[in-house]
Amino acid sequence: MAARRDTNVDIGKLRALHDVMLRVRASENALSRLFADSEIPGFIHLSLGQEAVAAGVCAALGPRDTLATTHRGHGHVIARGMDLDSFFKELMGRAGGKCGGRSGSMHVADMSLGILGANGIVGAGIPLALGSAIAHQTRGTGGVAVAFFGDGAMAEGALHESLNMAALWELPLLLVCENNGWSEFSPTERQFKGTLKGLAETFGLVHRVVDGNDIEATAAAAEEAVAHARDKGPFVLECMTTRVRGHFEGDAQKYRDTEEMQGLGAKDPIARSRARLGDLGVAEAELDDMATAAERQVAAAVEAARADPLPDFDAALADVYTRRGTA
Amino acid sequence: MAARRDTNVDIGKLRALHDVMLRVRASENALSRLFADSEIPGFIHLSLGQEAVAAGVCAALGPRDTLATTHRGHGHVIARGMDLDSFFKELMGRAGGKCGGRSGSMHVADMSLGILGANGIVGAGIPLALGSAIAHQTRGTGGVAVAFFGDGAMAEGALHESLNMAALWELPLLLVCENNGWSEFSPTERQFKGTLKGLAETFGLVHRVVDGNDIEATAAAAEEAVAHARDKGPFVLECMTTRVRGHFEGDAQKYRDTEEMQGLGAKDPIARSRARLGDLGVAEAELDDMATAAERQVAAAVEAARADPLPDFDAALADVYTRRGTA
Amino acid sequence: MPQSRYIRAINKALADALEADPDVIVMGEDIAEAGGSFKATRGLLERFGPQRVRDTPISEYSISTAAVGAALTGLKPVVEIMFMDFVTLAMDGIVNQAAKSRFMFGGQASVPMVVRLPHGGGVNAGPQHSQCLEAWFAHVPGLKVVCPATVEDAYALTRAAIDDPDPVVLVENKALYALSGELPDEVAPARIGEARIARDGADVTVITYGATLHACLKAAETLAGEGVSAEVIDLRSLQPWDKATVLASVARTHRAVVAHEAVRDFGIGAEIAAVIGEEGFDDLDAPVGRVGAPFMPAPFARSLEERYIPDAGAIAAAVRRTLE
Amino acid sequence: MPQSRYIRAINKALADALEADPDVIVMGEDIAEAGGSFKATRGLLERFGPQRVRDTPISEYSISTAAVGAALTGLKPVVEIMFMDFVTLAMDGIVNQAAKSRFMFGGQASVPMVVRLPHGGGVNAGPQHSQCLEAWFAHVPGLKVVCPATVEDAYALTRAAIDDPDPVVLVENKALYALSGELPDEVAPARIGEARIARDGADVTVITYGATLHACLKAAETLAGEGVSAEVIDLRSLQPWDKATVLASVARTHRAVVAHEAVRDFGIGAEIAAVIGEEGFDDLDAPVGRVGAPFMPAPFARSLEERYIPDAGAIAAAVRRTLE
Ligand SMILES: Cc1ncc(C[n+]2csc(CCOP(=O)(O)OP(=O)(O)O)c2C)c(N)n1
Ligand SMILES: Cc1ncc(C[n+]2csc(CCOP(=O)(O)OP(=O)(O)O)c2C)c(N)n1
Ligand SMILES: [Mg+2]
Ligand SMILES: [Mg+2]
Repeated sequence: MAARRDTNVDIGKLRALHDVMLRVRASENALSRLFADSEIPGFIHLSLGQEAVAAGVCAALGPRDTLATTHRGHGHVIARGMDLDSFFKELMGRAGGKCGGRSGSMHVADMSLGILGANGIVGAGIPLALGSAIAHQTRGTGGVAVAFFGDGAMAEGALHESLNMAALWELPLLLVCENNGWSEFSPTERQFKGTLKGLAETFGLVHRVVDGNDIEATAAAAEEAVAHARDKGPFVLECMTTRVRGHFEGDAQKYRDTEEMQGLGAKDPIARSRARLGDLGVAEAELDDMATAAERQVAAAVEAARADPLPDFDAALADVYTRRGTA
Repeated sequence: MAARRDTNVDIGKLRALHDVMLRVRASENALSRLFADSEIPGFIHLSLGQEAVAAGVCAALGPRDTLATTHRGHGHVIARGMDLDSFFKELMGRAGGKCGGRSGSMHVADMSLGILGANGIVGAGIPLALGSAIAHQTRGTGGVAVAFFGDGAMAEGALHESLNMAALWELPLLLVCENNGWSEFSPTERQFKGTLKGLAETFGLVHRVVDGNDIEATAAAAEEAVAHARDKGPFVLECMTTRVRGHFEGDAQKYRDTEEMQGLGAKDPIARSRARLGDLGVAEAELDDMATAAERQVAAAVEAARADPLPDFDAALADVYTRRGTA
Repeated sequence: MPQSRYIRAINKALADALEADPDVIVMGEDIAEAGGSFKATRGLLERFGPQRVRDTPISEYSISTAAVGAALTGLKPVVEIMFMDFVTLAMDGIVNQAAKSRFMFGGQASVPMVVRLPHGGGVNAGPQHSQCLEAWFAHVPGLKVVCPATVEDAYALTRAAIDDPDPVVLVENKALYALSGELPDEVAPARIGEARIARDGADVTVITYGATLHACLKAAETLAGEGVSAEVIDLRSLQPWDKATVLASVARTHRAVVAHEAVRDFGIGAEIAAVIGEEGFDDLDAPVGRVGAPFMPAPFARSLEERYIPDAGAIAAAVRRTLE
Repeated sequence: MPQSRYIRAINKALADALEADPDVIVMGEDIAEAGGSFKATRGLLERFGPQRVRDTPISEYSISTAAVGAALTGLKPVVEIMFMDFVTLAMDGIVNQAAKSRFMFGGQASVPMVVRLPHGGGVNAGPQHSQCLEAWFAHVPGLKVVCPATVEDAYALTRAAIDDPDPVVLVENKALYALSGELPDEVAPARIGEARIARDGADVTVITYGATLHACLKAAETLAGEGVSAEVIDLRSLQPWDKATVLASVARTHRAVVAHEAVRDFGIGAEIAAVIGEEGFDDLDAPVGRVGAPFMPAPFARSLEERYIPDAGAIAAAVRRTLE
C-alpha cells in the first residue's frame, strides 16, 4: 500500500478533498431519497463509501485531462467539477440537464471538463479512455486519459486488449480500478480468478494498490500515478474501497452478511478524513459547517432541477445527427 | 523447456509420430501446388514447419476428447485422424467433402473425431473449446477439450475471458498456443506486450513452454498437459514453432529477412525427427519409404477429390436448419 | 385457470426443461445465486446445482461462444444476456459460430442453444438498456428468432426454443415481465414459425409481436368503437415468420399495418411490409402502414420515452390512414 | 481522364484526408507496415508516420471503442476492420458508443469516425469472410452507412465519410477492389444521402448499391435488347438513403426492383421496398421485386457461390416479372 505521509500535511489541501467528498456524499444521499420518492426515473448506482477514490483521483488531474467512467460514475463527475445544477437536472430528466435529460445517471458527460461519459456497458470505459490517450499522444496535448472501472469489469476482454495496446504504444493512460469487492450481487472473487497486479505486470505496466478509503493515501497515489502516466506511460491504480448501498437503489442486499455491513462504518472515508482533520486541529464547528454547506448546495441544485422544464421530444429527435455548422 | 527424455525411447511411437508429420507435410505440399494451379478456391493457410505441434498434441488425445482449431488447422485435423479423401474433397470444394464443400479450409470439421472445426475468426476457438470443456465436465464424459491458437490471437480479449472461466470452473481444458512469431505480416512482438506465461500464472494456471519443432519434447509435454487437464484442470502449453510459408499461399513474405528464412531448415521438425530415427537405427530406406507412402496416400486423395462431383446448391440451401428427425 | 406472471412462466419453462433433459444448462451473469437480474432463473441453482446453473463472469463474448462449443459437445445451453443491448459484445458467438456451424460443417451437427435477450423500454433505462435489435438476428441465416407476447407463450416459446435443434434467439420484453395471465398446467407445445390471430377482424390486419401486441389490442378496442374491425396477428416468431397467416388475413381485410417497438426504419416491419406488398399486391386497397420507434436512440427522460415508444394511439392512427 | 483502380482511389482518399487534416488517423490490423490486407493503406505509414497510421493488435472490440474515445478527444479516426464479418467483435464501439454519444451527451460532442468494412463474396472466402451485414447498421440511429460502387465514389465517399462529423460505416465490396475506372484529379465532393441515376430508363426502376450496381447495369443492357428501358439508381448511401430520387423515378416508371448482394430477407431492400410500397402506392403498376442472396450462409465451393450471389440474370428476371 502506498505510504501515508504524516510529515508536513497540507491541511488546506486535505480540507479541499474533504469538501469534495462531502459534496459527493450529499449528492448521493439526496439521489437516494429522490429515487425512493420516484423523482428519479430509471435506475441509479450510488458511490456512497467510494468518495475518496473520486476525490483523490480527480484532484490529481489537470484541465486537459480526460476521463471515462462507469455506471457508478456520480462521484467521478462531481469530483471533476461538474456543475451540480446540470448534474441533478440530468438525473431527474430535465431539459436543463447537461445531456438534455436524454440519458440520465448512466451517461452523464461534460465535455467541457473532459468527462467522456459514464457508461452503461461494463468495461467500455477502458478502451474509450485508451482511445482518448491515443488522441492526447497523437495531438501532443500533454493530457492524460483516465479510465475508472470496477473489479467486476476485470473479467471483460476489453481490459486485456487495452492493457496490451496501452503498453505497446506507451500511452498517457491511467487505469483506476475501484475494487469494492462486488460485481452486482456476487462477490468478485466468485467471478474473477486473476489479479490486476498480475495482469498489469504481465504487460510490463506499473501497478499500485492503495486503501481507496484513505483520502490522503489515495490522493498521493493518484498524484504519482497521473505524473507517471503523463511522463512515462500507462499506470494501473487499484483502489480498495467499499460499496455501502446495494448494486442499484432498491437492492436490499440480502446477499451481504451483517458482519460485512457493520464493518463499513469503520471504513467510511469521510468519517476518517473528518477525524483526521480534527486531529490536525480543525474545529468541529468548522467541519459541521462544511457538511451543512455541501448539503445546502445539493438542496439548491435539487430545487433548481425540480423547477426545470421537461425535455422537448422534437428537439431531441432533431439532434441525433450533427447539423452542419453546429458541431 | 520440458526435458527431452533420452532414456528408453519408444521407437515405434516416434515412428508413428514421424508418420503423422509426413502425412501433414505431404498434404500441405500438395495443397500448395493445387492452390498455385488454382485447383483450390479461396485462400489457404499452411502449417508447414508446425507439423510437430499437431502430431505431438493429437497423439496425446483420447477418443472422447474434442478440439477447436484455427485458420491454420490442416495439421490438427489430419493428425487427429481425419480421412484424407474427405479432407481434400472439402478443400477442393467437392460434394464428398466432409462439410459438403460448403466451407473449405477455414472450417474443416469432423464431429466423429471431436473436431469442432477450424475457424475463420481469430481467437474464437478458445471460448469454443472452453464451452466444450464445460460440456465434458457437466456431462461427466471424462473428455478434455483442446483449443489451438496462434500467438497473434493472444491479443484478443477472448483469451483473457476464457483463461478466467477455465480457472474459475477448473475445466478440463488444454490451451495450445502455436507460437510461430508471426501474426499475418507482422512479428507478434510488435503486437503483443504480454506473455502467455504471465497471463496463465495470473489466473493460477500451469504453463509450459516447449520446443514445438521437437516432436519428442512436444509429445511428452502434450501427454503431461492432457493428463493434467483431464485430472487437475486447465493447462496452457506454449509451443515455439516456425511458419515456413507465407501467411497464406500467394504471400511472397517480402517482410521476412533472408537470415530468418535460412534458419528455418535447421529447425525443420521432420528433418529433425528423421535424423533422430536414423540415430536410433531406423534404416534410411525405411524412412524414404515412409515419406513416399505418405505422398502416395495424399496423391490418391487428391485424385479422388478431382473425380468427385461439385456440391449441389439446392441440397446446401435445404440444410441451413435441421430438418426435424434428422439432427 | 391458474394465473402466472410472464417472468414466472419463463422461470417455470426453464425449470421444466432442466428437469426434462439433463443436457439443458443455464448460464449468465448473476443468474444462479441471485436468481437473475429479472428473476427469470430464481430457484434453479438450488434445484439443479452449480454445474447446470452457472453464474458467469462479465464476459459476454466468451460466454456466448462457449455456449456453441458446449452445444457441439452435447449440451443444450440457455444463455442469458442481461439486456439485449449487451449483445453487441456477443455477436460473434451467435452470428459467426452458432448460426453457421450446422451449414458450415455440412450438416454434421446442430447447435441446440438459446440466447435470452431482454429488450425494450418503458422503464427509463436509457439508450444502452432499452434497445430492440431483433432485426439483426432475423437477417442471419441459421438463426431462429421468437418473441413471446403473452404469459402462455412465455412458457411455450421458451420450451420450444430449448427443444429446437438449432440456435434460437429468445426475445423478451422487460415491460412484460410483470404481466399476469393464464398459464395452464399443461401448456400446448408451440411450433416456432406459427403466428396466432389474437383478435379477429374484417377491415384491417394489424401485424405485431412482443409488448406491442397489447398496444395493438388496445387500439383495436378503440377502433371497434369507431366501427372499424381490426384483426390483430401476434407473429410470435420473427424468423421464420408466418407468411401464410399474414397473407391470408390481408387477402380478407385488404389493409395492413405492421407495428413494433423497435426503431421503424430497417426494422422487422420492413420485411413484413415488403412481402405483403409483393405477394399481396392485388389484395391491398391501401398502402401497408408501419409503426415503430422514431429514428433516434431510446431516450431516458419520462417526457421523451413516453413519446418514443409507439402506443395504441399511434397504431390506431396508422390504421385510420389505411382506411382514408 | 486518369484511370485508377477502386482500391487505389480509397488509398488516395485516405492519403489526401491525412494530408488535409492533422487530426485524421488510420488504425487497423496490418494496415501500416504491410499497407493493409487489401492494400488500401499502402504507403501511408511512410508518409504520415506510426502515430497517425497505427498497426493494431488483433483486438477489434477495443480498437473500435478506442476510436470513439479518440474522436471525442479531437481526432478523426478511420478504422479498418479487415473483413466485415469480424465486425461481430466490434459492434459495441460502433452501436452503443459511437452511434449514441452525440445524442446521449445532449449534443455536446460529435463522433467523427469512420469504420471501413470490406464486405461481399465472389472470392470463395466462405461463410465467415463474405457477409454483407450493412442492414444492421442502417437500423441504428446515429450511424450513417455509405457504399461506393464506382472508382470515383470510392474516392468521393471515403472523403465525405471522413469529413462527416458523425460516425460513418464505409462499406466496400472486396470484388470491386480491382475494378478500374475514371478518377478525375479533382473529384467533386459527394453528399452523403444523395443517390445517382447510373442509367436512365422509362419502364422500370432498378435500385441497388455496391458491386450489384454492375450486375444491374449488365441486366439493363440485356433488357434494352428486349425493348425494356430500365433506369438504374445507385443509392451510394444507405443511411440516410435518397427517398426523393427513388420515388421520383418510380413515379415515372411505375415499376421497381431492389437488388443487393446481401441476404434478401430483412435486408436493405426490405426497407426500400416497404417505403416505395407505402409512399409510392398509387404509382406502382406491379409489386416491387426484390433480389438478394438466398437465406443461407455464404458458401465456399465455386459451384455454390456462383449461384449464391445475385447476378444480372436474376435481376433481369425480376424486372421481367414486374412487366408481366
Ligand atoms: C457489458 C455489460 N454486462 C453486464 C452489465 C450489467 N452490470 C451492470 S454493473 C455490473 C457489475 C459491475 O461490477 P463492477 O465492475 O465491480 O462495478 P461496481 O458496480 O462494483 O461499481 C453488471 C454485471 C452491463 N451493464 N454491461
Ligand atoms: C477476428 C479476426 N481478426 C482478424 C482476422 C484476420 N487474420 C487471420 S489470421 C490473422 C493472424 C493470426 O496470427 P496467429 O494467431 O499468430 O496465427 P498464425 O497465422 O500465425 O497461425 C489475422 C489477423 C481474423 N481472421 N479474425
Ligand atoms: Mg465492484
Ligand atoms: Mg502466429
